[in-house]
Amino acid sequence: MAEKKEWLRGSALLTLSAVSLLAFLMLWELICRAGVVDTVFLPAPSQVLARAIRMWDQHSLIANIAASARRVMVGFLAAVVVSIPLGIMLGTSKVARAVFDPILSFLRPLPSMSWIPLTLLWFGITETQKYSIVFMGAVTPALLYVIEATQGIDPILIRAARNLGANRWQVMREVILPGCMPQILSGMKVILGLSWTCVISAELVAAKEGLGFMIMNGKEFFQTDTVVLGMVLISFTVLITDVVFRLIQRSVLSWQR
Amino acid sequence: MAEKKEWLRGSALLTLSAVSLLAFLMLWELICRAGVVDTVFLPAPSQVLARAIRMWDQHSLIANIAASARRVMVGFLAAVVVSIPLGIMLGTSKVARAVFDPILSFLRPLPSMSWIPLTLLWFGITETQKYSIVFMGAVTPALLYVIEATQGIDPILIRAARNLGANRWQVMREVILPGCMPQILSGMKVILGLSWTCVISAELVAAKEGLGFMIMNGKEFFQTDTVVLGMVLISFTVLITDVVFRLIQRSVLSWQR
Amino acid sequence: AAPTVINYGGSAWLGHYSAYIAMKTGMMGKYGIDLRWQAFATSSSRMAAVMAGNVDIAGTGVVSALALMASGAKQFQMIATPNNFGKAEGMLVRDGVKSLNELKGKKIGVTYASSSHVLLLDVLAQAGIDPDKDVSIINLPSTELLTAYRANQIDAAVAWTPTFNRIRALPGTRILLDDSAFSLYKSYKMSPGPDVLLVRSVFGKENPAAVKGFLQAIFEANAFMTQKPEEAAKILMELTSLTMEEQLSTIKQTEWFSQADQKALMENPGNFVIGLQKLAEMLLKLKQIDFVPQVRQWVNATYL
Amino acid sequence: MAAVKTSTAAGDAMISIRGVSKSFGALKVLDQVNLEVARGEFLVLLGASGCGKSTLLNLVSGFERATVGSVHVNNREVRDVDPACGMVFQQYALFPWKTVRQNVEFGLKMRGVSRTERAKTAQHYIEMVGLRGFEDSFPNALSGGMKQRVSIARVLANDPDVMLFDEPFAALDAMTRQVLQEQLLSIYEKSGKTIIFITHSIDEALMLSTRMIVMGAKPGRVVQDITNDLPHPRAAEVQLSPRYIELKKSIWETVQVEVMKGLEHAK
Amino acid sequence: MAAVKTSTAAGDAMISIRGVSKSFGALKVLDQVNLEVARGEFLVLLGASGCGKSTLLNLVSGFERATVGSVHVNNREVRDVDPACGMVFQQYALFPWKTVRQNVEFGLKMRGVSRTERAKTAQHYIEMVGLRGFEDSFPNALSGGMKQRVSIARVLANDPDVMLFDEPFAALDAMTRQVLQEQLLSIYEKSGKTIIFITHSIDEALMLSTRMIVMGAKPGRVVQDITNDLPHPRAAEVQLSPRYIELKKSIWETVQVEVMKGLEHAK
Ligand SMILES: Nc1ncnc2c1ncn2[C@@H]1O[C@H](COP(=O)(O)OP(=O)(O)OP(=O)(O)O)[C@@H](O)[C@H]1O
Ligand SMILES: Nc1ncnc2c1ncn2[C@@H]1O[C@H](COP(=O)(O)OP(=O)(O)OP(=O)(O)O)[C@@H](O)[C@H]1O
Ligand SMILES: [Mg+2]
Ligand SMILES: [Mg+2]
Repeated sequence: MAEKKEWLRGSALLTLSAVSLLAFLMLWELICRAGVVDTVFLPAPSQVLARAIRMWDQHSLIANIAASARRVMVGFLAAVVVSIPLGIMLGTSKVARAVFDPILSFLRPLPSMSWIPLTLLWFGITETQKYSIVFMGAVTPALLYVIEATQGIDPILIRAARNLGANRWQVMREVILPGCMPQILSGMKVILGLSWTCVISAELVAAKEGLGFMIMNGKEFFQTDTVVLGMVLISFTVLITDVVFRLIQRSVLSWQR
Repeated sequence: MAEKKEWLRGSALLTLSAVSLLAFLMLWELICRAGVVDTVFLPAPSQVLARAIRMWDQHSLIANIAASARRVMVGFLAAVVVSIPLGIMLGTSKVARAVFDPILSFLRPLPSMSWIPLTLLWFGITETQKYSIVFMGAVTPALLYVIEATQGIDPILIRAARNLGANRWQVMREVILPGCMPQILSGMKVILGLSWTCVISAELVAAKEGLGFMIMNGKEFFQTDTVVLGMVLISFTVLITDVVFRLIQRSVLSWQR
Repeated sequence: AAPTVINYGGSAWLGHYSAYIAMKTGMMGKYGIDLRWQAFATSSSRMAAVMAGNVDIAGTGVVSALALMASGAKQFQMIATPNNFGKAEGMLVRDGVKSLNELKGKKIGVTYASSSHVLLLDVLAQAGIDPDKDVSIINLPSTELLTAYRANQIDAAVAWTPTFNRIRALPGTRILLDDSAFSLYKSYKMSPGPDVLLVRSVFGKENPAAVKGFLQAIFEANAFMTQKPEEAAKILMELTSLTMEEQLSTIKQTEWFSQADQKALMENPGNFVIGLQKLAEMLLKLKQIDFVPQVRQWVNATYL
Repeated sequence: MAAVKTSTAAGDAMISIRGVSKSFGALKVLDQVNLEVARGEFLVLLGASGCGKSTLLNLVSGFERATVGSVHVNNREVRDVDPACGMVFQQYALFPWKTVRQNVEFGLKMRGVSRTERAKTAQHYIEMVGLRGFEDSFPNALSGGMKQRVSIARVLANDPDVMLFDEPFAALDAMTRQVLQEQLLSIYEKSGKTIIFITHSIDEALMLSTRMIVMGAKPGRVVQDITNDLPHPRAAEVQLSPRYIELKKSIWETVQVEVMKGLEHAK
Repeated sequence: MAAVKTSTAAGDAMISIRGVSKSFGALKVLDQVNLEVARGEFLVLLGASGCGKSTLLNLVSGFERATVGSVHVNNREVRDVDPACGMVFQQYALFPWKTVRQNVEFGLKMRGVSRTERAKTAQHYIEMVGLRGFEDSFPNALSGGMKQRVSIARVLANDPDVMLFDEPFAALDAMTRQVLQEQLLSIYEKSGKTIIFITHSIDEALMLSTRMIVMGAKPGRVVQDITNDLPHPRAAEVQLSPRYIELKKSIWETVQVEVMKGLEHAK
């Protein structure tokens, strides 16, 4: 009986979410239809949908998503590949941390967009420039996540490993790396979301496709429906990557439950 | 003896950081002086300093910092004021969370920059538009932090309060609010950093001062020294706000130690 | 032989019409050139692409080029100026406004770091209006200008084509002044941001024949625009999204230089270069750059 | 189960648990528990880990609702969290952002007692548990034993009819534990409150209780109910008396049977 | 302190702690501790919380270095963490991402023992602690008592000369604890290892040890050193023997004096 109640409650909450979403969309549609706001300022959901269908027919919807997704993936993966070993090194060595601290403190607060001028000069209008913007936006937070994860490992596990005869390198491979995997993974989920933010900056300049380009281009042509569609697509893609990430987490971290 | 060693080690690490910073700057200067890289691509630290002095003399250095700082503060504080009560509500009520969940999932992944077109239409080229970009960029992450903080409260404290006769409202005021203060404060530090990211987006359009404007305008005139100076100033300002935040944390959370 | 690939940096601005026509009508192909078109929203990003080596030849407003010269970049050379416009850039106001003085206390939108910005600062100086106190200048990217003007968020806009045409087409709008009001225009026929063609130094050195061919094609296209504006307009509409009428008037208002004009402008006596030098000095005065470059050092007329 | 004896008449029962079963999902944690606790009794609950002791306490305090059956405290059915049953948690559950005094005052503040009056009451109980001088300390500055005493003072200040203790001394070292046991006994004797106390230690049960309940697991139910007739005061010597040893043996045997049922694959 | 007796000649000492003092910052935690532990001895350390027991163990295992004095194990001075002293931690310290078998194999893997051989050894010890059938479980799926047994098997598989236990059973319920105590004793008797074992429970000390050390606090030092001559096997009945009671009383008195010195403002 109790379990039935639990289950009911779970599904009731889901239904509530769905109803809330529908109500939200309907209200929005009504406001637009009733002319309370000009659709130039805020397009109705139906207009956004119509735009989506049109772009789908022109094959540009998928192309835009794919372009941004590729940039996000390359920049993000590069950031991950750099930050995991470097982060573990910085997390375990006070000396290395002291050496890198000033540089990290400088890089950490810089928005990805502030890298546009320099990367443009360094890499020109290539895809590399766009990857590098995503990379620069993702790498310092990723590094900080890894450092924190490394330091969050229960020191008693390291003691136990040393006590069982592990040398420093073995401690790193057998204890620190697997031990900080959960935090690294959940950190990377956040960083992936952040990378999507950066790709918009990256597509601000000299892009011909991508969701950021779509939003900016929609703006130029006063197509607010394209702008909103671009925003919806970003949310959507991030939600999907979140789900994928959760699946990865569940399979990699089977030992957690 | 042991304490002396500890102390020595602490100060040695600080010295190391300072030496590393100096070495980094000197290397950078040398590379530029030796002509390994063109100073159009990367200005020497001395050029950045010279630019800073020039801008200081023209009174534009402080003006730029102040303009951005004001936008950050207004947008950030608005986000805090909205997110704390709303977040506590969402954190404590499953129903409210289910209702807001779809909207939050949509808003969460949107980069602040994607709000430029709509906010421009809604608020025009006012300062309000800039505040709103910072606000939109800060409010959903702030909300998520508050929700998480609220849920992170040890349920036994809530039980204890109820057991001592507190009603729901008293539980919220006496237990949940003070109990999630530490996480809220440390979350807000992150959000404040994020707000600085957003202010750059905000200053892309209709700004004639501010650090974001400085970077983008420097880019137009190929003054990479101005660009780098803008970046340094952002880092610097964020570092200072971090220190201020840490002081606030220490005084508000005196009970933690 | 296989055609030489030239990566060209352009936009919808009239300064790029020549290259666009030459590409679309096969004139480039005739000179053994495969022109690859890269669109940029701003001159500065186009220039950055030149610096990074992604673009071989670019057309640009000269302000951006002067800024880059001021920072000492030697990676490019100035090889020609394809046109002279005067009516494609200017200040647009609502019908009631008759003079600059009536704009005191009002909001004027302009894109910072553009030729329009220079024009605005210059005409304000001529009228004795303090740009910081008497009016409020709003920094807006060109597309935002239209939105802001339409939404009554600004009282005047200084813009160039095609935004210029779009705003002008709005009802109740008139042109208060155009580039002919620019102080250097009167003495040197120098607009605030004349168009120039740049070549990446390395590319020019390695492919002198291709650069020469490119310029040949440009001047052929210029002749085409002068002689058959209607045909040219049709081709250009897909680049600019202007209406036929607007497109045609833009072409007709502009003077399209021939090869013969070039030598005189660029080298001997080089009025254009002298004008540029004056412009650079003015930019310094208007606090837009912090060093006056010797413009002649960047001019290379050997490809003409 | 048939051996369960009810030591008090239903009339003067402070707590009565009637036919209570409790399931979490498919897991039946408590099965048909009947228990009456008389006013002024000091009842100790013993039983293997996971047999449902905490769950039973949570039903009495109102944190959980029974799946079947009912719980009455002071002849009122428990339907929600009720301040009449003060709980002392194993993890202390002090508010870390409040000083010792503010913690002890908490219940009074919630009831709207005036500032001066609650300060007076708090001071009384702080001194009773021997923490004079620590009124303005934050919990983080206290040792485990001191925290537990604050937690007891906090419940006492709220003056509930019933006090529920869920393994309050488990995390303390043997010596601090002994001191607190003695303090608790003297408070109990002075105040005449009804107490239910959970512990894993048979010695602790014997030292404190007036009555002991041993619970069995899977599902949880009462398997032994013994009145503790050891004389007071129960100093260390009492542990050497034959009656003590007899009681301990009897409980130990019951417990051992239950534990062995539950222990996983032990040799 | 003058009363400290050294029960073994220096020659056959497995562990010898010579004139060791240890300070953390300004806090002197251990003061001039001298202690010899003979090969095959089962030494139990007792003492109030914070008196420096864990610190002493950390010095033997090499996790900490003495401020003054030296520690020798097997006639070699301890200068770094040394696998010759296997530690069983109170918090189990199992690697949560490794299965029971992988945990038990850990030390062997570190030494480069071949896959098949280490599987065989691990299986042996897993069965010895009664966990057959749980080889592929992750620690999170085990109860506290099972985790503690894995932790013991892990140290045993690594075959150290010395085993150090830091309150290994403190978090377990009384019954599980009893079972594990018996298992530990039988392992000890079979293997003949040298053991140092920390506990707060005098009963536990009496059941397990061949020798008991009571430490005093502030700063930590040895205040009592007693040989435990209770007969084996030490079943529950031994607790009722006069010698048991005598020993318990003697230790209790020493401990009480020390605790009272340390207890804060208790009534
Ligand atoms: N909220 C809950 N949801 C699901 N199962 C629960 C919940 N609370 C307790 N249980 C389960 O009920 C059983 C009894 O738990 P309870 O905490 O009452 O045991 P206990 O006797 O207090 O044990 P311990 O001595 O270890 O504290 C356990 O198997 C536990 O897993
Ligand atoms: N790393 C450290 N830095 C500073 N002080 C420490 C450190 N480790 C231990 N101490 C201090 O040394 C003293 C002794 O600690 P230790 O852990 O050895 O006590 P213990 O006898 O094991 O106590 P318990 O029974 O509570 O485990 C304590 O006062 C503790 O605060
Ligand atoms: Mg319990
Ligand atoms: Mg210890």
